[in-house]
Amino acid sequence: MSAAAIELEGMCKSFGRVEIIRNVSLSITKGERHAIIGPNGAGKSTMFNLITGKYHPTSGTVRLHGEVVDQLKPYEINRRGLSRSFQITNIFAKMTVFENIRCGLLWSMNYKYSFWHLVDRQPGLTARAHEILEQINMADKHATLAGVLTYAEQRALEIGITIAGGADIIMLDEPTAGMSASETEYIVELIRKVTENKTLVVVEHDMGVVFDLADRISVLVYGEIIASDTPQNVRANPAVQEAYLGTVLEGAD
Amino acid sequence: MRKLAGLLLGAIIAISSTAMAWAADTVKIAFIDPLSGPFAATGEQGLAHYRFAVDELVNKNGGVLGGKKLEIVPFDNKISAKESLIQLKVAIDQGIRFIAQGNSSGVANALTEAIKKHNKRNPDKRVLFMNYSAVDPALTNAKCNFWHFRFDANADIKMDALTDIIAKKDDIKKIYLIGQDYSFGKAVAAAAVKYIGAKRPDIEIVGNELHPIGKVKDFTPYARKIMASGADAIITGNWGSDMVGLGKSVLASGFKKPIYTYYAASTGITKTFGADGKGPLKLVQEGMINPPASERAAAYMKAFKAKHPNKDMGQPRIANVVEMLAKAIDKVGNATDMVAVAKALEGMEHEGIFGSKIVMRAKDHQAIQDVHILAHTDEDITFDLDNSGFGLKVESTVKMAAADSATTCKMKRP
Amino acid sequence: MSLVLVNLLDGLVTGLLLFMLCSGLTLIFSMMGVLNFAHASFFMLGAYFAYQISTYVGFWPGLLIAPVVVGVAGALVERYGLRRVHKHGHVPELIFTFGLALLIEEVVQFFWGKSQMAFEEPEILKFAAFSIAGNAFPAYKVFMIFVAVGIFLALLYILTKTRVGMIIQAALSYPETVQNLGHNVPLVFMGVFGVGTALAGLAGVMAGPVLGTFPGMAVVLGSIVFVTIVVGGLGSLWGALAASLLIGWLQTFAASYNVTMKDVLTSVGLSEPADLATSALRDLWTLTLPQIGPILPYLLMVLVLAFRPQGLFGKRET
Amino acid sequence: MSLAGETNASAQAGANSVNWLRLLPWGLAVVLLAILPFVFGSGAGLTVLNQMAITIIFALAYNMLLGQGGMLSFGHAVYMGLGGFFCVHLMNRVEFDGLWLPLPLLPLFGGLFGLLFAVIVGSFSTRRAGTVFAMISLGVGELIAACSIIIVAFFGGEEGVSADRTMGPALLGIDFSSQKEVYYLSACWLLISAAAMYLYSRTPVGRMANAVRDNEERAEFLGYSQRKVRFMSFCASGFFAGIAGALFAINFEILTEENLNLATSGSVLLITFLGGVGFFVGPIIGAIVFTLLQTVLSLFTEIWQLYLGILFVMTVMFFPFGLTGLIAIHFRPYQLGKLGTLIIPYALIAGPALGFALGSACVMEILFHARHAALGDETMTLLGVSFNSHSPAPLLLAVAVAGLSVWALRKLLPAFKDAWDEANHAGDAS
Repeated sequence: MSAAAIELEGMCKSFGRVEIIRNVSLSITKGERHAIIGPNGAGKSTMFNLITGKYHPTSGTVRLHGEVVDQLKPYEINRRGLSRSFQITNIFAKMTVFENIRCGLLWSMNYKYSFWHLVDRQPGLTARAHEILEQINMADKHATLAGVLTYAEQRALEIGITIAGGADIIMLDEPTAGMSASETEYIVELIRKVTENKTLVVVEHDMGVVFDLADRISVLVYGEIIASDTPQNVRANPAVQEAYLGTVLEGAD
Repeated sequence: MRKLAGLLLGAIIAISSTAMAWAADTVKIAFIDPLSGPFAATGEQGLAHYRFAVDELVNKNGGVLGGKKLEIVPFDNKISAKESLIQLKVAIDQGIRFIAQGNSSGVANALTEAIKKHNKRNPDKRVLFMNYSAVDPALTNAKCNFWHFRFDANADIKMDALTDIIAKKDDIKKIYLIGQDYSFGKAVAAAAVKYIGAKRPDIEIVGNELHPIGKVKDFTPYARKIMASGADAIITGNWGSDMVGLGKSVLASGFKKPIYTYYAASTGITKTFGADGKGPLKLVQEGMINPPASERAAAYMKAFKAKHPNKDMGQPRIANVVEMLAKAIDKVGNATDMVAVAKALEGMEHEGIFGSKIVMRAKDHQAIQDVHILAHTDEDITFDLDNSGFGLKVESTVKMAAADSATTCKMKRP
Repeated sequence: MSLVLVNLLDGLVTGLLLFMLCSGLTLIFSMMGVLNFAHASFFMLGAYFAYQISTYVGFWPGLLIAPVVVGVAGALVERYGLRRVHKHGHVPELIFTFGLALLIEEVVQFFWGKSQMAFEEPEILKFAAFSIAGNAFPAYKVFMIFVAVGIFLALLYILTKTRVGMIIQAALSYPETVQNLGHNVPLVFMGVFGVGTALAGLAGVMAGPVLGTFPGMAVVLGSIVFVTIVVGGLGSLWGALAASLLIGWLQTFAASYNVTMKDVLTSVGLSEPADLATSALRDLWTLTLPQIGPILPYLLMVLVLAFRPQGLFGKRET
Repeated sequence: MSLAGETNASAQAGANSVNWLRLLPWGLAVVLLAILPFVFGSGAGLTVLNQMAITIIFALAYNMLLGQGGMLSFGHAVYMGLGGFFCVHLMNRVEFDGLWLPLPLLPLFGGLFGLLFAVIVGSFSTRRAGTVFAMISLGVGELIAACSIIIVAFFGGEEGVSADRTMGPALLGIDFSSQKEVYYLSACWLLISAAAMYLYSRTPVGRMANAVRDNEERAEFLGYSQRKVRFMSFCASGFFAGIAGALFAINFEILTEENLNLATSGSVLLITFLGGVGFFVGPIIGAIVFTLLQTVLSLFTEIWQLYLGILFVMTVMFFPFGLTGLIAIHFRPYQLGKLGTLIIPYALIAGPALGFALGSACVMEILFHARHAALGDETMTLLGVSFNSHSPAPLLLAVAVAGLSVWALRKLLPAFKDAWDEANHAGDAS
């Protein structure tokens, strides 16, 4: 079909009798930086989990580069070029920074379930991991245990793991949650740098970040998309302002 | 760390072997049986009797070989075949040439195999196996070997004796067989079917079943089946908690007829059955405890009880093992030529302290002796068990049970 | 027919006894997420304590005091042992309770030795309450049924009618709510563990005279208790009851009917090999239902876990 | 988190250069294994060494599950046992049917049989980690152990199946009738297996096993099926457990029901945890210590299992990283060059600690003797001193020693803790 990177069609999800996502349709084109915003409990994370295969939709379809993926497992979706980060820091705390990145690389560098390669003896693998460490500015921390990093460093590492596999669609779930202003600025720059020429989907609360980063914004309220447009148009959209922006933007710090 | 552990091991083995070296003027018998774990009570009791027997029967009378004392060296096998083999190696390392073991036919099977191989591979360090309690018939049949001697009546012989008695009881028309699902339990059942079929073809075997060993929590369903079958008697080879569980459930269901058992006594079992078991509960065993066979036997048991008030003489045959071994060693004149000692034991006739003659049959190394049917009771009991007031009283006796029974043993002699 | 009735009653006794154990275990698991491997060991402690007390003052005071002592011991284990391990996660907790089970068995042997204890039902209950077709049904078992049903009703009342019960119930369905109990969480945990182990202790007092009081009694019952709560569904009281009765009856009926594999195989058209004694399949042909009865629960558990990990009645995955 | 401190090295390791320093431990192990029989040449010494080698392989295989893969198994004896049973039958085929199979290759077949069975069970048990996996392993373990008594044709019932290892074709004139030959065979397979298991942990799937253990959700979003990663660890573990089983079969020439039962499965968990699950060498240390405790402690005291139980529970409570963890925490002071500053504090608390351990052990021994020894038998010997266990004086003395030691420990511990903190502090040593 189309060249859309992600395409959702009539997607619904309910848990028991509670409908969380109601008939969402959305198309994200290749190379686009797309942000999803909405008030707490609007279903942003659920939507994320539906696209990445953690949950399967009750009805509707999810397409990735035109291929229907909504019944696939997370790892199968990942192998099709989609990678995600998590709202709560989700790294391998008992491994070093270097090993965290290397784990992110293994599949894409075709090692798969190999038990005949020694990871320490793969020059290409080591070099690539160091390259990514350079990209996220953590080369000097490569031997540190991930669990003892600062919060901001862990978030940066999380992004590093996410992009390591070279996926062309990157989905980030609240990458700046809980950060100070300067840390946020740093992370946003980092995201901009490492997702160049890639499709980016980001869920974010910080409106500054959203309007700074996104080409297009979808607004999710009570499981429905009420607007999906450029930042300017979304800002101007009265329905959005009423449902969401008016209150939160003012309250946002 | 590895080095440290190694050093430690070396030190300990060195210490234990030097500790043994100074006692070279004794003839040592390795006692390999459970001294920890669930069956330790039986093992402890056996050990106590062995130690008492060597002192009382041999060492007090001048020992063997003109003054050497017999010494029992205990090894804990945790009732595991693997541990037994390790302890066997340790015992052989310490220069011990006589191995005594009894609890569990599984362990006995492992030991007899291992000793056979050891004697073949190390002709200069041969050892003899004194099996005083493991009654799997295979040990003196298909798996027999020259180095193994059994002093207890095996499961077949006991059943032969038991069915001699049952054959005379005309009120028994239906018999229920129940046992643990393993070699011994199966051997008991097979022997019962064979002998009852031959001696009293009119008796109906209304049940013949095996239950998993040590896994049944509640025997009530089995008891119900037995009640429903209308059995006039039960025969079981169960031991340990399986014996207690089965007996209690059957009695609680209202069974009043005889329950013929192999092992329903001592180590807490007699006390647990108490008054409930009086009447139905019977045992088939060698060794006459009540009434005592002789003044000498009474004095022997009294002395044991004085020394070990909380233990029983549950396995009387241990006295025979000690006396017969001492006799064989004295006859040969040394305790190192195992072939000669074994040949001396072969065919030996011995007047046992408990009132029976014992013949060590040469063709299969199975001891032939009197086997008794004992009743669990508190009347006329001189020596009770578990200090419960209850004990075993001889009800009937089969002289030299199964003396001419067949064996499949094809003994290879060196 | 009368045998079926007798078996139903016997299975009921076994099932209810199992339930007394499982109710405590499932309560502990629901609240604390700990699968207490040592639960059956507390059951054993109950029997031994009651035996010891009964040698001084008789059975009845033992029935009351022993569970309390076991409960206190359980609470102390939680306070000084489990709580310390808790921060390392669930696997170390499981390993801790596993080690505790080994230790308790050794401690019991240290004090009481390795033989069976002569722990008996009280004289007053030593008669046959009634008998069905010649099968006596001991009064003590009737008493056991009443106690077990009483415990169940009491638990049901506490869980549905009291404030504490509401909290526990909420925790059963939504473990996160435990976090909302406020500053009392450690106390609640200690209490739940104490009550759970006390229930196990009570079951031990009741079972001691019937099943025998010996150091192996925990091992014999230990893993079957897990099987029951896993099959019933972790965290479900009704599931625990249903699974307990199911397993009680399963074992009773399996032991009662001599269905043989030979009958099954011949009925599907296979014929017995002539050389049965040497055939590789000889064990299959001679298999009987009572032989495999005790392993049926494990088979059931493996099947349940492989196909329905949340158990028969459970809402959440194990 | 495998070899202590290895992570640093691995990150920097030049891609193709051989790091000789890292081969050093292996070289030492080879030398040690080669000379050990000259130190402990007795039959029993060799048997204990063989036993250790087998336990080490088994524990290492178990740690592939528990330590590397985060799977707690209560039924791992099954794979070792089945591999062993299969090998015993193979040996019997060699003896009676003239099958040509040199004994040194037997462990490979044991491993393959263990693998085969692990594939079957793993296909449904590795779907989930945590409690589900633990319970399935328990269930399968109980089932197989129960089958071993029912299926006599394969398992030989209660007495097991035995064989004679010397009946195979002799290579280079070695027929394995002596313990020493068997020892060298076990040692070779120990080295091969340990190296293979170590290298496995350095492969992509081995690394991902750690990743899945730490965070199975994250691993799934990196392209790896958590189930398949666990499945592969499980199979590999089954393979090496099978090798251990084969060596058991060669060493003891008999396999019985106890090789499969819950107690054996439980003891490997105990061994591994005691040694330290987080380290590659943990299970090795655990196996050595456990085998020594089991064979040696039981010579000296009847209540050795009680001590073992106490040791295990204490380890879980106070040193969740095991004995190796206890050694590893000294690595940082060593790096900082401050290990020396700890000698005096250690020496200070060593006395009271030893006093406490010995004192409380004596209390237990005396109580046990007083309670369980024969009535006339009131004399007991402890630490070379004979006394009456029924008189209160020795007991009071032991209690006093233990109590005083506790008092002294309490006094000394704060200072020790300060010294410890100081030794771990990167600042200048004042």
